[in-house]
Amino acid sequence: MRRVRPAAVLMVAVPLLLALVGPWLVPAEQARTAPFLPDGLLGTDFVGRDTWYQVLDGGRSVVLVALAATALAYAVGVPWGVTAATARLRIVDEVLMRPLDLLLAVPSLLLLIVLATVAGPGVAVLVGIVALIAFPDVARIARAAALEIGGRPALEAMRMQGESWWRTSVVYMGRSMARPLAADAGVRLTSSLYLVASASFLGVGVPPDAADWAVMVDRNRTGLFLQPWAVVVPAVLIIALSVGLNLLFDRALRKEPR
Amino acid sequence: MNAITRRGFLGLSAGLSAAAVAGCGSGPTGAATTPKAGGRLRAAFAGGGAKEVLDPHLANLFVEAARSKALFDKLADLGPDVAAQPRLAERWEPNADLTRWRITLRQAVFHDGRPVRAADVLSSYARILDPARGFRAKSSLSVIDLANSRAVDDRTVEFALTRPFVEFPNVLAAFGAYIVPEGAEDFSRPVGSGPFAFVSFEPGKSVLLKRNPDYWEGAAHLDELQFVIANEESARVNALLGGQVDYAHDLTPTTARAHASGDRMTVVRSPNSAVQAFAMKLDRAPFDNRDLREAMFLLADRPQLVESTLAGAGQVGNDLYGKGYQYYADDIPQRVRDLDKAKHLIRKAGAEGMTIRLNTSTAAAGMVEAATIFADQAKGSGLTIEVVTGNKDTYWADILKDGVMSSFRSGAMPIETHIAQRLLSTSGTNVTKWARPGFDALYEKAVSTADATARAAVYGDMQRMLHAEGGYLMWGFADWIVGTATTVGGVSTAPANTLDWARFDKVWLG
Amino acid sequence: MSLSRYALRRLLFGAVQVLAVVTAVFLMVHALPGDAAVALAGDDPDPDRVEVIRRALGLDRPVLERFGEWLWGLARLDFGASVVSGRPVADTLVAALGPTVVLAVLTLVLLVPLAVAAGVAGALREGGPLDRALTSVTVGLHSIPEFALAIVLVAVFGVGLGWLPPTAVGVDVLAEPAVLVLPLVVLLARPLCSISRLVRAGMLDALASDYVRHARRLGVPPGRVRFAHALPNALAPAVQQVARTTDWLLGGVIVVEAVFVIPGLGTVLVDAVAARDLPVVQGLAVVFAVTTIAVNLLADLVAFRLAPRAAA
Amino acid sequence: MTVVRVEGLRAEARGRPLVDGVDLAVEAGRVLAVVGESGSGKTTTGMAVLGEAAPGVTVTGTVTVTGRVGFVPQHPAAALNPVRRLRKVFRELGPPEAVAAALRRARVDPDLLDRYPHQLSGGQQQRVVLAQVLVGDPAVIVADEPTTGQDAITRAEVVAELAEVVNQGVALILLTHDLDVVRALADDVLVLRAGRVVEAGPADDVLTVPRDPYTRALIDAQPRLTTPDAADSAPPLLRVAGLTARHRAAHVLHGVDLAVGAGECLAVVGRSGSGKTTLGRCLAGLHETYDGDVLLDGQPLPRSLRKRDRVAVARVQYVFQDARASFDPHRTVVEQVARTGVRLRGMTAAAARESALERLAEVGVDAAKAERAPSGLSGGELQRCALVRALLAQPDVLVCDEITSGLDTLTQAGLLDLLAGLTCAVVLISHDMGVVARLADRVAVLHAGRLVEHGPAHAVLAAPTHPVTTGLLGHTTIEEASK
Repeated sequence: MRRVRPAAVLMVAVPLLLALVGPWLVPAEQARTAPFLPDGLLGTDFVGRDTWYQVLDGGRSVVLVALAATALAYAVGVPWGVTAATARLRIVDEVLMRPLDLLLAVPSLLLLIVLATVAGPGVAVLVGIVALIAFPDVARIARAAALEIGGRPALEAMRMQGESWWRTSVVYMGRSMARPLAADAGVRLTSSLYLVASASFLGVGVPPDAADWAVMVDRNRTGLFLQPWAVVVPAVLIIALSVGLNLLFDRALRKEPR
Repeated sequence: MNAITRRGFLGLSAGLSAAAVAGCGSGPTGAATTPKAGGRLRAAFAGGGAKEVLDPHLANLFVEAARSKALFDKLADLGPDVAAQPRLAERWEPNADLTRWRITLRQAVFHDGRPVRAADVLSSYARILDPARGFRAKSSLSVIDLANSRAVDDRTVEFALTRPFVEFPNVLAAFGAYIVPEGAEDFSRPVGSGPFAFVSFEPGKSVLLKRNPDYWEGAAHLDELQFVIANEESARVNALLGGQVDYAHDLTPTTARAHASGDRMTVVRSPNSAVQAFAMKLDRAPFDNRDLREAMFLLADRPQLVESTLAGAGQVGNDLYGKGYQYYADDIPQRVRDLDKAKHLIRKAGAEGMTIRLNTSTAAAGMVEAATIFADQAKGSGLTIEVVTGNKDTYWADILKDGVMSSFRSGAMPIETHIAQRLLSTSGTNVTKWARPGFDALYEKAVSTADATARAAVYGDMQRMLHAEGGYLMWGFADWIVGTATTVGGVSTAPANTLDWARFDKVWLG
Repeated sequence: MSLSRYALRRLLFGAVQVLAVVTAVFLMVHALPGDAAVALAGDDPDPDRVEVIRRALGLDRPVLERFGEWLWGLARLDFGASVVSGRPVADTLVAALGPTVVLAVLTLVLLVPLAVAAGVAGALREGGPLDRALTSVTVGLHSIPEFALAIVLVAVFGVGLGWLPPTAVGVDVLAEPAVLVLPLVVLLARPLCSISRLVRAGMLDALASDYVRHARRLGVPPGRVRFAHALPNALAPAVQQVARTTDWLLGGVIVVEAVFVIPGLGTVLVDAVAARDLPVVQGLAVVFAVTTIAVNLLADLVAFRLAPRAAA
Repeated sequence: MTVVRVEGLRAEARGRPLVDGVDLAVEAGRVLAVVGESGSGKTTTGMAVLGEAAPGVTVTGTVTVTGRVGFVPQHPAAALNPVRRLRKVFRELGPPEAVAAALRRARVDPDLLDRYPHQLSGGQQQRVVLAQVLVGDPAVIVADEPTTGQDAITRAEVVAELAEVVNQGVALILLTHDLDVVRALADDVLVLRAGRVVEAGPADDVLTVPRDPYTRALIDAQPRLTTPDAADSAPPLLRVAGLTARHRAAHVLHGVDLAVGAGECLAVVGRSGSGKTTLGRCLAGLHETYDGDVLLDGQPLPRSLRKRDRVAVARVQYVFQDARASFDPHRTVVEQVARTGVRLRGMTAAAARESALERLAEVGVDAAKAERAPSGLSGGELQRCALVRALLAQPDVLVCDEITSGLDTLTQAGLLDLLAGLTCAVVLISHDMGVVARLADRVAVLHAGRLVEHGPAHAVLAAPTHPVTTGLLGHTTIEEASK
């Protein structure tokens, strides 16, 4: 077993801490001055707000949306996949899983752009869309895991003991799936983070002056040569968070016995 | 990639106000001061992708307007003060009751060598007025009674109008009212009378034009003119900095600030350009209450809005359209923020504790930001402003019907046109639902008054009405900013939508 | 199942997939607020004018009728005409296809050898400094959104240092290949990481397998053991991942085309959605779906060849 | 000529000895069998001859080999590269003449070379691996459990091949726990227990007059193929009528008719893939896609377990081949075993636990072990627990699917004793005719999903009519054939 590198922990901890605690450190009343001035800790942003406060305020949406979307994808995808895997009729399996193949033929960013335009802006919408994009993969993984577990003699032995559906399909299967799903959750979380950041950058789902790291990167880009912090700091935070998460989960995964 | 969010519609949403600031005429700027002939100028504009067309009557985007201007001519166009001045029309003369106008055409030829004739003018206008088609200039031209208009000879047209109309030259300068050869329908290889002739077109990508040596106003300096599409501002700036283009249209104040002092580009500002506003609807609660409208006027901290949203690149507005344009009522005192009075008026209107939804969208740059800042400014006034961001693609149609207050932005046009299109009870795009029979009557009086001074007085009365109780909170006028390579000369600072904006026949490469 | 029957079944399913995707896209775009007329009217939405435009574009006809007509056209390989510009959709797509195909093909051409080289190098030196460096870089780069990378590259190499053209504005990408360097780097970053990691893992598994140990004991030279015995086994999952990458590529292309101003399919898509230009969006959906399905099919066939047992 | 000589071999992993003081010598054309249970140090010894050691294992002692060593691994399927055609691999191993010679020696049909490994049968795979080893012209071959998991017919083939190679003058070190193979091939035997040599000598001596009690126990535990006595057949309790079962589109059983009397033991035999397991699963309600009927006391049993009530579930129980996989790794063994009492016999949790512990103790799993998670028990122990888990339901019919395969002979013998003492009807699925001969009252032979022979055990075993049956029984005759 390898030691978790402190660098990776730091890369995750700093953005996460800023994202979760940051909003409480922002004063309710903020002075507004001209854009891209060197005032304050990190200067001002493209509408003259204090960049440091924007940084404190702007992580929550990225992090929470990614977390909520991942959670939602699991809440829907896992029962979906398990239902398909345990369905007695093959047609149920087909009806549940085939449409997901269709989703795969639509590029996720196209889906994201069109759906976001249909649904209009809003955090809930963004969560829903990112979850929708993540959910087919979750359902497939859950189905594959459930199929594997459902074919295990241990489960059949339980059925031979007359165990109830609840104990076999929920308790036993749930516990057995926890590990593969937990391993997958890391991948899913980083890709949700990626999608949320990309969406925000594209101006999908968030107001254009939102306190949001990805939006900050986009909107403050024009001032890159005047006041680079307004771009650099949020960009570095996003990159650190996703790289750090990736490193941590990669390490955690490697500890799994082959 | 804000290609999706920042596609500015030209025309009306992003025009420029004329020179309100001293020295802001149409004087050429640029490092190279001596005109030089030859070369190809590459100009980067935001585009409309595959929907771009070369049909000048369909033009909607800045890039389409600029290309139309290079390829075609109108009978008249707007000068730096946004008043009509003759172009293909050498001169115009109305009859005594202003219902018949005789236009004398200049000696000009199309690129294929045919002369521009009265018949071309009439057929172009007939095409625009075709009831089965939705050309943009149609509503402006609808004052013409085409059936009774006629070609007196090849170079003389006599227009019959449906009513007395002293501002008829504004119609001739209307957006998209270009003269095309008689019968022209296929614009895949357009033929016009403009300073440049068509070479090639790749939709969504580029248009290449070459100098028209026989242009009636004298041939252009440039050999070739290429329009290329870069939807994102940063891409236009990068392309300019990377030497891939020589002219980048529509830059942000921040870019201007970052590069103004450097030697990598020349920044050309057309100060005081697009008007920035909030529109309140007068036909419904709560803004059917005049006190509440005034309270909103008094809540706005205009200098801060200009400073933050426009990064200082603009001027404070006084709730009236067309600062510095002909007939602008600059004798009306500037409104300033007065929170106490606003609070009092809000209480008086019974709007305390009320939440007002302010519709906005990214349909034009800066609108959402301005709305958020205004909502901040309203804090502590007794009412709450909630910013609602709507769909950018349908925003302008949506705010025409829905909501009570919305972000608004407009480009340059004569004040008369602004009134006719937006402030009469019959106007098609009356966002504020300002419908006053008295005001309509004043408009009728103004446009049928031949005497300029008397007419100006009527316009002044109308503007006083609007300032006192209108629905537009016009808080600022933005600069229009263009970046060019340091070798480019002759770029005008005139507002967009006016004659000298994006006028590449006057530009040269040093 | 024989290879050809397998391929045929996949093709039939692919056709159904395309039809379903097109219908779904039709429904989605139809659900967008406003139609092409409203979008076209823009900031001059005089209701009378919008109505006239709508009539002129034929949008006043029942929507199902238009969809049916479009489908019928599709059956005859006719993509219809843009409601906005009136130009044939096929022309628009063909014009935009070039740059996108150049980008995608170059990406794939570079991707596979680079990813395999990096993955194999890491696996052969497992735990060494090279492997550690490669692992850190690939694990990290994998999750950086294209936009962030693109901005950094343009700022540093395009504008700051001036080494490479920062955009492709007004440039024929085929005539001036230098403009493709930065976009390609951006497009390559993510798939390169994920695939090289798969190759590395597959290679490690293969190197630890019974058949590799057996081959070594039989006296097969080390080079052949690595490249003829272990590597093919590591490639099958990587090939499948390359297919999944087309999704990223299409998404990445949208971002890259916007940032670098490359007038390809991504740009057309964004514009067409904004203009509610249904026939164009539909045509694109067909192209995207067909591409995705074809690439997946191809990958499955290659994997079938690479790993005959798994598919049997 | 002595090709291999090992002296004072000692192997340690983390200070724990795996092999301690092993000496051995093999001459050309001779076979040394290294016999012992799993973990006795067989493989470590074999690796030492190859000059290899598992990671973390330190080996001391001297190993002298004259000539090259070839290694035939345990699972030939895993030793063949799945993605490469055989011809290309052979081309890398040596010049065409050497390859041709090796193919001849291993009796591999050269036409097979254009195939992928998965397109070969188990016996063919084994021969291909042997041919690959022979290309290098080894002086000695180490074969690791070459017959494990193979059915009797394949096993006989493997033995014949190895005998052939030995006849060509190659020395063979056979690592195995299969005493039949030892009898058939070995000249000398080395018995290992916990890394130490307990007995060594000529095969005939060791196998007929073992001196060490452990060796004796190993030999005694070996089931012998004897012809059972004729027995009265009981009235049928369970009947299978016209059973045709499918896996997806493929038919795996065709119109099988069978009957089992109360208290009888029916052995279902056949080669791998003949449909034995599917038949057992149909009886237990674990395989639902079939036509035909499974009748218990004349009443059709519902196809699916879900449709069987508790009584019906309890009446037909099933014991899985892989005992470890049939337990949930997260709960203690007794907890899992006791659930049968709770669910199928309506006992309280406490009472079920009591009776589970009691029955487990009877089969030699004490309370301390029963309280562990499955990972704390050996394979043999777990299989006994699994048996108890099924028996607590007091079934009328117990289906046992290959429950002795993969167990060493001593463990296997204990389990067979348990089965022999059962009063319920047993359906015993096996390919080990020794086991069958010991337990079965009736035998059914399946081949490619069809019932090819069915009758009283004594009749079928004494006078087999179908070639498959003859083949399955054939391993006992190899002994004579090769000696």
